[in-house]
Amino acid sequence: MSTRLATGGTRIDRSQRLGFTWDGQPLQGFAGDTLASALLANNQVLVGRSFKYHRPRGVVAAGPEEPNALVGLGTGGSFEPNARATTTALADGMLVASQNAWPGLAHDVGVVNGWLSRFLRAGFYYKTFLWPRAFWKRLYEPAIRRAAGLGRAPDRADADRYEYLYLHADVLVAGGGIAGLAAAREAAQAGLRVLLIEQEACWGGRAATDGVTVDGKPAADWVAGTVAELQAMETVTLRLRTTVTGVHDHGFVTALEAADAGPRQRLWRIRARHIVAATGAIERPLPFAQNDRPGVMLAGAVRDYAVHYAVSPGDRTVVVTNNDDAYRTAIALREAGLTVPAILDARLRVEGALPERARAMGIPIKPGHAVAGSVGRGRVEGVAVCVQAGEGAVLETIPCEAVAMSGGWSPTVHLWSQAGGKLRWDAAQLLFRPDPARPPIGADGAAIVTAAGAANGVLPAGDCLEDGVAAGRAAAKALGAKPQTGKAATAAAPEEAPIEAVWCMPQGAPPALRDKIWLDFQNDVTMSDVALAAREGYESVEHAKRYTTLGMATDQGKLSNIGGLAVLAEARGATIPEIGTTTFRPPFTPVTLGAIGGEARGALFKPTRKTAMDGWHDANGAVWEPVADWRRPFCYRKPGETVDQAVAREVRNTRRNLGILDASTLGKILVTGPDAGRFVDTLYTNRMSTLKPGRCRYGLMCNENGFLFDDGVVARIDDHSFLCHTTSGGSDHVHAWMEEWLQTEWWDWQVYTANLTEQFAQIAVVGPQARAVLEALGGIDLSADALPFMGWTEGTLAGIPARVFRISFSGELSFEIAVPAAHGQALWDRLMAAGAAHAIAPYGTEALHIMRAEKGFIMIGDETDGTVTPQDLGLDWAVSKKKDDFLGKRAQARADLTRPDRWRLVGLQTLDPRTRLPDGAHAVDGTVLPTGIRRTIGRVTSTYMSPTLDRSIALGLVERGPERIGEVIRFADGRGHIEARIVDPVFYDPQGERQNG
Amino acid sequence: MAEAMTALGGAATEGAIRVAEAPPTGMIALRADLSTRAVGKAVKEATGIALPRALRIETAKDRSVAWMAPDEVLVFCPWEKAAGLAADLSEGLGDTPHLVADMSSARALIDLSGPGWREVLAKGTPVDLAPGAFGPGDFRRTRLGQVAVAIWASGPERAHLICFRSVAGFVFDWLSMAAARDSLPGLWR
Amino acid sequence: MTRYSAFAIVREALRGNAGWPRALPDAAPRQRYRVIVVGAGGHGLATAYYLARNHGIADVAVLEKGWLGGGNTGRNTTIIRSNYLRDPSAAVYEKSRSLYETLSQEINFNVMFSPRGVLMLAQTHHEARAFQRTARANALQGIKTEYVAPFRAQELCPILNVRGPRYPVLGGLWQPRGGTARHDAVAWGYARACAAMGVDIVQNCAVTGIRRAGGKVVGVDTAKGPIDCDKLCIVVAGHSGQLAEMAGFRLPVESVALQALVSEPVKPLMDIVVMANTVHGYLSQSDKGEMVIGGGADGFNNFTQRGSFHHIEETVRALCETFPVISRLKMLRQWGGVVDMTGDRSPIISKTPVEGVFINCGWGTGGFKAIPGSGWATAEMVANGAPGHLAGPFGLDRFREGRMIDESVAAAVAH
Amino acid sequence: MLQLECPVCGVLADETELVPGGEAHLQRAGPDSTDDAFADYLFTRANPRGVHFERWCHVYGCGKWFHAARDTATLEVFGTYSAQTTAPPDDIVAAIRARRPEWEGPA
Repeated sequence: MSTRLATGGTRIDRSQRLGFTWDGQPLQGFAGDTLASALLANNQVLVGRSFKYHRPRGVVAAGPEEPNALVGLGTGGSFEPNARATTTALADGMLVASQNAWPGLAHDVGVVNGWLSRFLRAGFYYKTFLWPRAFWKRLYEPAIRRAAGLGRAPDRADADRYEYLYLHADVLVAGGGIAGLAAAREAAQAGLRVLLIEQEACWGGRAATDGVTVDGKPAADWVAGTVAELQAMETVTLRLRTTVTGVHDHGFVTALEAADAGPRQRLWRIRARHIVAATGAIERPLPFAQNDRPGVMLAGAVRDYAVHYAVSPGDRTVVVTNNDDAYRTAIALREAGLTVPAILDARLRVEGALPERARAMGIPIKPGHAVAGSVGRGRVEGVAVCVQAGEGAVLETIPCEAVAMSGGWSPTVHLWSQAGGKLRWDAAQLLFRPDPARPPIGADGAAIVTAAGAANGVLPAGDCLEDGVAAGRAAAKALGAKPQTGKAATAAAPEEAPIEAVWCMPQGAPPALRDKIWLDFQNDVTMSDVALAAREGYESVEHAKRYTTLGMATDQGKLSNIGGLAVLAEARGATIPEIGTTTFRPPFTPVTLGAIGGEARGALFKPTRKTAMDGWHDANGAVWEPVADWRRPFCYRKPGETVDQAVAREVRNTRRNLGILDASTLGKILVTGPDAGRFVDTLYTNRMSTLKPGRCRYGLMCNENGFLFDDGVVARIDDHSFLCHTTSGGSDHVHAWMEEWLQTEWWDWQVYTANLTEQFAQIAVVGPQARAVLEALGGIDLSADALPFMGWTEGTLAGIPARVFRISFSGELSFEIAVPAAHGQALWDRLMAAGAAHAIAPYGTEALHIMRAEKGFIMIGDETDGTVTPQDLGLDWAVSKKKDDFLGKRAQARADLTRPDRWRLVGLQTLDPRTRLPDGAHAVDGTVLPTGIRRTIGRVTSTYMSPTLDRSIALGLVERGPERIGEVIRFADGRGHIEARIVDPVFYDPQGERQNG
Repeated sequence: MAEAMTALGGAATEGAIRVAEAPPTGMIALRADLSTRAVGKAVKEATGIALPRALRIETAKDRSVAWMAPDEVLVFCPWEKAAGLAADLSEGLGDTPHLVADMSSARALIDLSGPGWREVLAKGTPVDLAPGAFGPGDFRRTRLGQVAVAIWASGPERAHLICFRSVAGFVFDWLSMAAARDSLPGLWR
Repeated sequence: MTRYSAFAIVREALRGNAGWPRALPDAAPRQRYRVIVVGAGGHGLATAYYLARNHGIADVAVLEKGWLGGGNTGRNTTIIRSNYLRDPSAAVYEKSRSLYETLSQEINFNVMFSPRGVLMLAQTHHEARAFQRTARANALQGIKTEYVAPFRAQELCPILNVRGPRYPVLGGLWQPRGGTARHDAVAWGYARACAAMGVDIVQNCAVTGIRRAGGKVVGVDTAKGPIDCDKLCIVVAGHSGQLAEMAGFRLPVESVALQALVSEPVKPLMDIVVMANTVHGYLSQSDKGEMVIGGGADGFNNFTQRGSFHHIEETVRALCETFPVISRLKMLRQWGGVVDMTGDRSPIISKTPVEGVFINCGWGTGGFKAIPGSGWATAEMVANGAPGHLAGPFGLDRFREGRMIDESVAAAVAH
Repeated sequence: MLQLECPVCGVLADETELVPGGEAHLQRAGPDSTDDAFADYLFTRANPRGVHFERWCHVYGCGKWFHAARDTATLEVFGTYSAQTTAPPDDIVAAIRARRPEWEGPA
């Protein structure tokens, strides 16, 4: 059984016991433990079930490459599925649950999939479930979906919060092993701003466990010294427990920090001028039968657990390898007082320092030997030994509790590759390493990433530090800084003999064995699956990956990648580099979605723009409607009122007495300068330059495609200045539109613009009593003579500097008053007070819409949809024929925009006045198009019950509409139709007398 | 005349730093070709301050002039002096093509005090706020979270944030969250 | 070709799965073909398939510069729907959707079309009106959709937060027969079916030049030598501009990056596809259990298949707000595709200025769902030398005439 | 996530501070242009896989438009320059030639 050793453990603090529960069972660990080391220390070898066959799975690795030890953490709003036990720091009171097993981890019905495995080979689902057709969605797929997945999602909203952190660095060093530390030190000494990030909880990487010495002293001493030195430097930032997850374009890098206080996690958004990838290497499993049995672990991981966490994987551990590094594990176990019954070395010639040391310790070494298969029920109880050169004839079975396997190491090239760097195959070390000739490039076209140490394919500890120094100096040089020269510290470790290729163990393993050789532990992909894919023509590496799902599990192929390539290569009679690798995509390790979203949740999800009177509306029954980024009162509900009743009341009161509207959101853009007239003439379809100061004119704006996109009233302020009102949604867009033309097309014109929208609160005072209430406030003569319709004036109203526009969007006598927003609420209050005598009542956007529809005024976004011209809306009068140019003029001359049968604006009256035409209803003529689609001849654009006329009214666009006034057409509605008569769009006060009061 | 209401009514909060809306402040937008002598002269005469260099803000007595763009500055002054100052600027510029607008109500001015202001803002802006990169007198228009802001460093432990009035509430809430106690990343000593 | 079936699975399994024949074809090109299709993505393969199946033209080569199905076909979020507003779009997308219904059986390859239903959320009054308009248009187009109330949306997708503080769900456009399919399988299945009818599919065969004589196409130069043809059909999505240039004309197309991502797999969480356009996010769950997420496209020309991270942030942020329970799931993998956007964001299925050269491109962010219908319409055009009523409205001439097919329906609200 | 130097205010701006504006140096086709010329102006784009001249606006900054010469396949930036130009300036063209000898020049 696996257990905790009485002594040792460089990372644990035995004085701090931490309690946690595993599937309800209370267990204990120490501070400094990872969840995985704590589970192993408690003899929890079975930690999960595989994805497809639900086979028992145990911890294989000690880092982010772990494919099996995925668990559910916490509960409720703090529950996290698929948490990786090997990278999760143990915390007191942690609730840990196993996944993907029912009813329990030990007895999981899902294992039937395993017994059926030969029927469920790679891609089987593409070949069956074809009949009967309906069964796929109803029967087959639900079954597959239930079996799939790993953990369950939380059942409620996230209880924690997240945030971003923007950081800039000259050099970002990813990885705090000896190579990364050395690189950071060199870059910092060259005077650069350095950011050093390490995913684990402590510095030094593998150096300590690999018996490395630096300048004759243990690596740990050098690591401590270097870290202290870096911490003392102002220009250096160091961070542990933070993982560089993605290297994007132009030096943009994301990293995820497990924050100690405040947010749960922090997503770092780093801009680095240069990046040193010192991310180490990942050990490869060996491909032998039943290499997935719990208790079979990577040799490096076994070593880590023993040295860092004082965890014994079992009394007897068989080591199987094709390289020297695994001997370190045997030695470490022996030094911990444990037994290594044998080292099975696939290589025939075994010599060199490490094997010698192992021999000297009395560990039996079997050159040329291999594992024919692991044996045991649920977990390893022994290994069947064979010769590597053979086909798997079992020579003996060695009893053991654990198997430490090493198939060599693969550089962690993810960051290099994500950013577009290319790899080259190192035939001597049997690994893909960064090709310095084809690096990721930055905005300047030069290399922006330098790989260092093991990540650069420099595995021997000694050269590793040297390579880090070189990388740090290279980065400094690349940034034009002066790096140190001369000798840096030198690391040393025992020499290692060359690795030998073992892509199948034993090399002649027959299909029966290959069926049981696992490449992808989590997704259950075997050598046979990949071979089958190749045979069926899925031989491109991407095809094979997608067909077999090799490398698509939550470890993203960190363990399985090379093994799969080797099988493909063999099947195609090609070499591994000829096969190439799949693309490395971010993130390096999975990133919490909440962290990607950052702080923007709930109230901070998206800004809501509020006017100066927002608080008053909220306190007075406003039913809110989002309008672009603003919120506006849709209506003001009184106790006991429905929304519809409130809207009707607001309309009637405004037409009969006095209404007041917060119109502050309307865009207000000042256009001034000697060429201002010429400019507004170009922006608007009609002529504005002829407008006299003190007067207003309604104008339309089209895009270059000829379609209407905004409208509003323009007021001539003085000879050089126009104040352009836009729609609420349009103010920012229109202002940007103006600036774009001024800056990029007519930059020689003397015009300045300013968006004054936020400066002014604007209040519409509307209805027969409008003038009376304003006169009550006093300060400005607003008599019809002093201020005629479509005029504006300015002065002081109720002691507040104000501009008053006599314009009407309702057809009633109407004044729009603009005052500095700081005084908006004050004016509103005064108006409400003075208006009380005149039954003043505020109205919202819906009443506004109804009143404008009753008058046949168009609304951008209702009557327009980006494909409607002013001519379609009968606004030809607002389109100048004389101007030789304006935006949209040329486009409106094109064939499709001049078709005589275009849909044009009309009024629509249902024959039954109580029936309201439904929103978006289409008119049909009873014919059918070749495509089988019923031909439409028009549509409803606005439709309301008019409280004023006490009947339904609608506006719509109808083919040749204006030529067909009086005609009755049919609007499709469900199976039936609604009949409506085409009428003039102006339903109310056609003579327009009411606006004169 | 009624007293001016700022966007947040002077709201304030204490966390890792202090976040407080400034009292009503005069803000005048001036657009004109800053490279012409006439403009520099007019600004100097009206405010007593020479035009700032790009990305800088200059202060003298109760006034400051911030560089917004090659053809725009934002002038800060006491609330009650804004109207007069705007008139002076316009007058001083005479025939030189220009635009002067009193924007005192259009924006909110939020004061940040405490050494942690850099780290609070670093949670939301792509600007390099490291002490060596952004210091007193620097004025930078950028974004904070999802909204447009201008950041004004007025001292080692003091900065101001300028945003549009309609989103001031959102920005204040954002700052309150970012400045929560014990939530600073501890970057700059 | 072995016929796929449950029986075949058992038979082969009992023989140790050693008898499965080649499924993905890879032919060596011949000297000449009647039709050459450039691009072995879904649209190209479907075009070749329907040329052979509907028009008896099997003398066809599909040339692919990389591995078949390696472009956007294998990089999208696999959503299939036809709830479009404009008649021409509705016609081609519904044709496509209906072909998907029976595609697995027709090509004897399980593409896992799953009509789980697609729900588009209305989160502003403007959007609500627009979707009601679409639902009514669909009714006349013979497309089964309905405008549903918030409580129904909640029923359809229990993890949906209909009371979002910023954007409450006001309703939704529901297409019950919309859904998803396995993207790779669509390419693989069409390829296998093409080969069975004698179509040559040539991988790793980049087209380097287009040969013309007297304004008419006569062949192409490729990485595997020159090949003659009577007709040439360009179906290369984001790379259409480069091919058009070889043929000597330009297109109203820009290539930008569109991104997608998947979470780690979890047990069944949502059965339908939900699209939240106001906040730019799409969400569905794959059969593996991954949450499949699609978002907005970059605004600048980009051929790198890597998009800008801030789009991912915006999308994920929006989805965490709309589906609060996914916040603690983790992003497993993100990627990008190069999509071709036209001036009106609708596709191009058209003849070109060069006689004998046809083009199918501009599917932008919506190409996967259109594969069968697009192939059907394109094959018809290539076979007859002129577009039929499905392809007709999507000709290049529309840009000169101003005959936009605009599905955006003015996202901008006013008042 | 691109990073472009705004030539107007000198800020090395993050992509999130910018808004892209499509192909640069398009010649506006006015009222007297032909249908084809107008369609080209509105819709036809070079869309090269390589050197591209494009428009950007520093919206979350000085608010000014500028031009950038960028490789759409490698995302290399050859330089940014004033929007008040009708063709790429010589120094930009030279910078491109230095790194792309095979480049045929502005379309």
